[in-house]
Amino acid sequence: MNFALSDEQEFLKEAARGALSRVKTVEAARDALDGGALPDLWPTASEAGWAGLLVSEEHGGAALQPLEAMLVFEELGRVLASVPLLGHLPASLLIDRGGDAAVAAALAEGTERAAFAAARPPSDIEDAWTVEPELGSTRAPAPVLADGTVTGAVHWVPDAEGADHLVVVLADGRAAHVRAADAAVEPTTVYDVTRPLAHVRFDGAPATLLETTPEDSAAAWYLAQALIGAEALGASDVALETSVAYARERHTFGRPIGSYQAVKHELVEILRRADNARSLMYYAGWAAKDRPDEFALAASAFRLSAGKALDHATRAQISVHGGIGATWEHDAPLYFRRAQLSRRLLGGDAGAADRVAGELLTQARAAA
Amino acid sequence: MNFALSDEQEFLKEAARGALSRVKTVEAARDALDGGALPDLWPTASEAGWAGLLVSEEHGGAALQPLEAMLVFEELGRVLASVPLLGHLPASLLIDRGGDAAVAAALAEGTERAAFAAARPPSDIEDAWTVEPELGSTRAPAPVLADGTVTGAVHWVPDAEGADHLVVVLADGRAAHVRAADAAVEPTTVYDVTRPLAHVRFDGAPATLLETTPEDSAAAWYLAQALIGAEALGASDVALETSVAYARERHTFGRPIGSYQAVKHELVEILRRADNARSLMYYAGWAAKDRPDEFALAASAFRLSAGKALDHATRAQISVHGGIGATWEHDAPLYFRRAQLSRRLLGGDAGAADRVAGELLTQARAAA
Amino acid sequence: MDLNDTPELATYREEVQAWLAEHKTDAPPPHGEGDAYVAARRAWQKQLAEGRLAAVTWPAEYGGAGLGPLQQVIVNQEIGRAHVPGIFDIIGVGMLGPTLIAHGSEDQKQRHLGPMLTADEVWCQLFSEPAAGSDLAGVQTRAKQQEDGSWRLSGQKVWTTNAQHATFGLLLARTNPDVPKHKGLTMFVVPMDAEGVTIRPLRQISGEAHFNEVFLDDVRLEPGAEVGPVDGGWGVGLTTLMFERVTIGLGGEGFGWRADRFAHALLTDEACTRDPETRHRFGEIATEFLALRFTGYRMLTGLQRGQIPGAEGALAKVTTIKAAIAAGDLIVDVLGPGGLADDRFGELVSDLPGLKSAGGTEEILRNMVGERVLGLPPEPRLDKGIPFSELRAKELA
Amino acid sequence: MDLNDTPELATYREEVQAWLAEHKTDAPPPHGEGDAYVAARRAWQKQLAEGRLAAVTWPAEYGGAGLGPLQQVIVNQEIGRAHVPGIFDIIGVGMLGPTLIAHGSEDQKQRHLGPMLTADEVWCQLFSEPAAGSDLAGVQTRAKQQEDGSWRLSGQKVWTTNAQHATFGLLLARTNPDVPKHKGLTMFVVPMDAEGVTIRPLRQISGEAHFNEVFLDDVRLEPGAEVGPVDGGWGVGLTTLMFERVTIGLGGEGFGWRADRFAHALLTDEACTRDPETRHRFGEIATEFLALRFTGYRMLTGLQRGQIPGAEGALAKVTTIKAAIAAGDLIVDVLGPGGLADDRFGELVSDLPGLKSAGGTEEILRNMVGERVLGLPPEPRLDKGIPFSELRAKELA
Repeated sequence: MNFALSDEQEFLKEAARGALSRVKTVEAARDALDGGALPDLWPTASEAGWAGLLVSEEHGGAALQPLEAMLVFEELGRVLASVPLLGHLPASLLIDRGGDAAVAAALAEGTERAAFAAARPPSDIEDAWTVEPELGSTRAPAPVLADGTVTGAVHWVPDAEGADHLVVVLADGRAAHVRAADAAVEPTTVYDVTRPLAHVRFDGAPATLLETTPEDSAAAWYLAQALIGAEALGASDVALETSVAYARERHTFGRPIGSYQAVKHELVEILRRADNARSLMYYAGWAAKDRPDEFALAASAFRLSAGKALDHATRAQISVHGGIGATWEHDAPLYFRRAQLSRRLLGGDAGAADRVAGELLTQARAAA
Repeated sequence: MNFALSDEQEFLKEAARGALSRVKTVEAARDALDGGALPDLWPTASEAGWAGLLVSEEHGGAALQPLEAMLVFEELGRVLASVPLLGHLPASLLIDRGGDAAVAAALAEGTERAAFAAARPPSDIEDAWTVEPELGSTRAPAPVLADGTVTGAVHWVPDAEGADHLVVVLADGRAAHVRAADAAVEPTTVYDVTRPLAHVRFDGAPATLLETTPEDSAAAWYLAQALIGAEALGASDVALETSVAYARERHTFGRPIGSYQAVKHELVEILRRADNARSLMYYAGWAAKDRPDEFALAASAFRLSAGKALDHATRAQISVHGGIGATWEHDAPLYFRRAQLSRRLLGGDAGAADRVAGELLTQARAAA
Repeated sequence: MDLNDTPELATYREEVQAWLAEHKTDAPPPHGEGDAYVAARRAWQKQLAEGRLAAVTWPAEYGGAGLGPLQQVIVNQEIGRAHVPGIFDIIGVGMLGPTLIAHGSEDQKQRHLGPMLTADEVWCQLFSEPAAGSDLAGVQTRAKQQEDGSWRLSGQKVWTTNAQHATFGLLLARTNPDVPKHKGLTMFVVPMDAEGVTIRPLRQISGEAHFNEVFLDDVRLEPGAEVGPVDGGWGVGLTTLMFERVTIGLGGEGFGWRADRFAHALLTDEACTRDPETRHRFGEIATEFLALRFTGYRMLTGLQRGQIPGAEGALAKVTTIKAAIAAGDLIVDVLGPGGLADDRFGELVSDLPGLKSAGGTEEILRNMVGERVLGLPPEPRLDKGIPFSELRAKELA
Repeated sequence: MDLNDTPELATYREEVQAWLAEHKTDAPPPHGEGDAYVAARRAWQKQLAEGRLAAVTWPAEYGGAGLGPLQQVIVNQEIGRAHVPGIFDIIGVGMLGPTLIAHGSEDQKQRHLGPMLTADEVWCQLFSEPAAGSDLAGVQTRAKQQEDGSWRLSGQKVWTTNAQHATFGLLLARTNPDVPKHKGLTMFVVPMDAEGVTIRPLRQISGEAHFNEVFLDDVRLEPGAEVGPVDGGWGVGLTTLMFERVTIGLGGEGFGWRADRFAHALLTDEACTRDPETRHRFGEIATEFLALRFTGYRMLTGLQRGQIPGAEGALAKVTTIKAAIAAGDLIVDVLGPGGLADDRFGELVSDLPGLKSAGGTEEILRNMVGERVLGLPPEPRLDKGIPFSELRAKELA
């Protein structure tokens, strides 16, 4: 038994941190709120091999595991780096398994990009594949395929702008490959400008059915859940580090504020939540590789745990910093924006909680 | 505008506190856990005029308002006094309005007792009158009246044991009067032995329909909600007082524990919740008299607020007292037991929250 | 338990209604942007002042109506019902004016209260500093008296509302660093157009700039600029904070944070109104807002009986922020990413974490209530009785 | 990331399975009551000891298996799978034995470790006192050395598990009140049948008596009863607490607090499993229990690499109690009053508030983690360097 990262995995993290340290991503995130352009980190991603991280070697990829992808996302989250991998990785995984080999190779190389019009798999109490609605709490039916064309709409799709390929999950759980040019992609950002989103509408768009199973589509959904979680965990760690540093040096009533229980216990709570999330990231990584039937549970639990950890951490960061933490010049609000959007993305943290319950109740019913 | 208690109301509270101080009710509650008998406080209640508190003067009652009843319940809650008024007061209110005058007079005098087999009124999304189930989260349909007899079951009915009369709310919202002797009353206590409960089954029990409206039945339900709230508020105040006293005198690491923020802020949180609950008790009392159409909202909000205040207060009381607070000899566990049962009684605190939402959403729909 | 007006109050309410009915056509809309709007709001305040509705509780001799808190509430209520804005300079008329009335010299009152009331001169509060937030007595802005009795002022203030509109500011400065920190402070009236005063807007998470930073670079103040005794500024400041607490404590509904407003927002997604969890969360949030409303009536009853407000205001502030945060989260959880795109809710979610610190952090408020109301012992104070200069040296060490 | 056994561990697991398969018929049921059951549990521990499964990590010379934490976990897992109970004297073998091994004299080790391991002699831990819970160094139980080198012991201990079954107790007492409190403590071995030792059961909220009070009235101890140096008891106690933390940190699932168990409980009300709020609450609770399981694997990986356990254990304890409380509340919310009548859930709801204080209150654990792991400054300590006798006087003042 060995439940820690391998040297290779530690090295992958360090390499990612190094590569990202060359760009002032957090400053860029702030400028972007005033309309500034975000740096294009895709070349960095391609050179680092992140584009082909999950693509098989026969298609020129690194054939690494979801855990490695999570470790990269942890580093992306630390510095709020805007790299369109949340769409690209799950999509490339499906194309690699059941799509055009040439496209898979292009995606692995990074010369072309893919986005993932995801659908949430059915649960113990919901039998449909559903997608994000434009507004409100009622999920929408996934697009349908008929005589080679896809029709339907998927909202709040990450990284669709500028993608060459779209992988769309259908109402029956299968997945189809659509050229982005054949779909109506309406770019938008909301609240967190480091997260490019789009409303994607398919109106009889020519599509190729992938030779993958609904299980593959589900695995791609849960991969996206785990990636959102990893990103949140990285951001939460930074919120903790900056808050601890400030609490040690900022004085009030003749003492560092970190010596007061209210502040100290709040900071420990960030650590407690992050530590639980890290254990679940390892669980999700281990399950993806050794217990595929537990990946739905593990990835959902990890996404929930990390999402709630980041939500709490960014609020604590703001309040520990006092008023200054709520000002435009401070980094805390940028991490807070990330937390607030991520919390509602791709089924939301609440959806992940529901899925954890569903998976465990299903197990319990089977055992009963 | 004057939003404070009148001198008469203050006096009523003091008188109640005085009357109850003559009996060691808290010690009795502890002994009862080991099978000891609880003191019979009904004579006290009758002498004090609590039995007829809400009965009209023509039937020999004091014709006071729900707020006065809440003030008495606040005092009962402070000392965990077991007095069967939670069943008696709503029942006597309905009998007084539309039942046998002689019975009303006997109830006012206290020579006879009544209990209330309550049903929860319909809401914006639920159109049935429902009663407590024996187990689980699905509420049961209220009993039905057919050719002069009632059939059905109501579970966890307060104070039914030893009552002479039962007022049962029917599936159509009307209320009927049944002699207790004609129903099957199965006494039980669970967790909080100061709260006598019973499973009441009507199997074609002869019944007299009261000349009251479904609105009256609803008012009786919300009165019971408000009384549970008042009782909780009183108990919460005691939990705060004992915890504050302990936190001032108990030392650790050379300081009173009350000087540590973790303890201090927790105690202030008890005060904050209790203070909010008190404002809502006044709202409920004011609405019952001057804004009947707001009583459902006010009573539900008060019950929720006070119930959550007591739940938090009793947990805080235990943890502030450290291990000793969780021992049999200490009073804290008795208040904790009260909190845990009350939280799940008569629709539960959660049901009250749902009702607050329902009332406000209905208002909003009407305004839209 | 009675929320009805007494006959006298009913009459007063009718007078207020009549005045508003007559003048409301002159009023600008309740919300707006830009200099023209600010000018209109100031003009409207002047009209309210002429109608004796701007400073209801100020003594008549200073242009107020010389009435009590209940009349103030009636004015607020009727202004709300008339859908017209209230006074523009809430901080001046609500907190700083009363402070001048309590501690200012007769000259200062005669000179300043009139123009403040009519908004011909807007005021701002210059207390907080980057290194003196919760610990207000730690202000470092230095004021040194000159031979001629004038003062020289240097330092930085922050979280200043309306600084860009203000003619004067009420400023807390350190006049003696060699005594314990509460004892070496003095309050001053500062002309905001004085040489050496620089104002810089401070943007919040939402991008709005509700506050400013104010830099003071060797600013000269005329002799007699001090309010109250030299080195007696702490007591003067406490008066201001007391009035601030009343304003904040009773202020929640003023921000439009009301149960009914949030219920209305939920109706944009009818499906959620049948979801048990959404209903449960909303029921708990609404209950806190309802409690705040009736706590307000209890506080007013106390004020009217001459009780000095304090703790209830602090707890009300904690509840207000807590409930408003929960409400914003709920609505955006229900509406999804599109909810964050809606400015009404996006800004609510954005601004509130910051407001936790405004008007005293939650920690400070809980300490205050725990010690003053519950009588719990204070934290050990390492700064008691130590000269301010030594404290600073220790912190920087 | 690998939870599989190495070949060596796989072999060890097979040996353990084989031993259990052969002997499990001798084992008592996992749960039971009464003296006969305790006797059966002690006999079963003796068998486990003979099979070298009782003290896996003790050195072989003292009857242990001389193996590492992974082998200990394998033994725990296989004992669980075999549905047989583990050792009876977890406190002795898990915490007190290791303390004796680390600090005891060779005589003490030879005399005590053998009978402890076989449960011929059960042990109890006598540290906490009514006035020394969080602040353990505040113990007031007094030990005075006599001319002949023997000791006289007087005081009161509390929260003592198994005192009624114990032959010996490890006791922390004050031997010098005139030095700062950490410096005047000594650890002793106390025969529980000595004259002057009185044991009184302490009932919990649920009515169960899991703990005892132990009164010591002028109890005589032979010379050499001290463990480690005189006035050096604090260091000895820290060793015990370190082992305690590992036991508690990894212990949650031992109590049967597991996500799957609570899922099973929810199935008693099928309707609730379709309720969005119940599912949401359960999903969050289950997530914490899952996190605990995999945090356990991370801690083990650390232990096996020789890292000293500490903070993770403290945080795991906080999470365990927090999640178990939430689980009890949820299940009883779903089942209603009838749920409280069910002992499984009623006791869960009852016992947990008390457990918040066991093994360090949440506040103490958070202070410890904040200071040791995050490097946050400690609270000002008013008791530093002050002789214990003066401190007491101050508190009683």
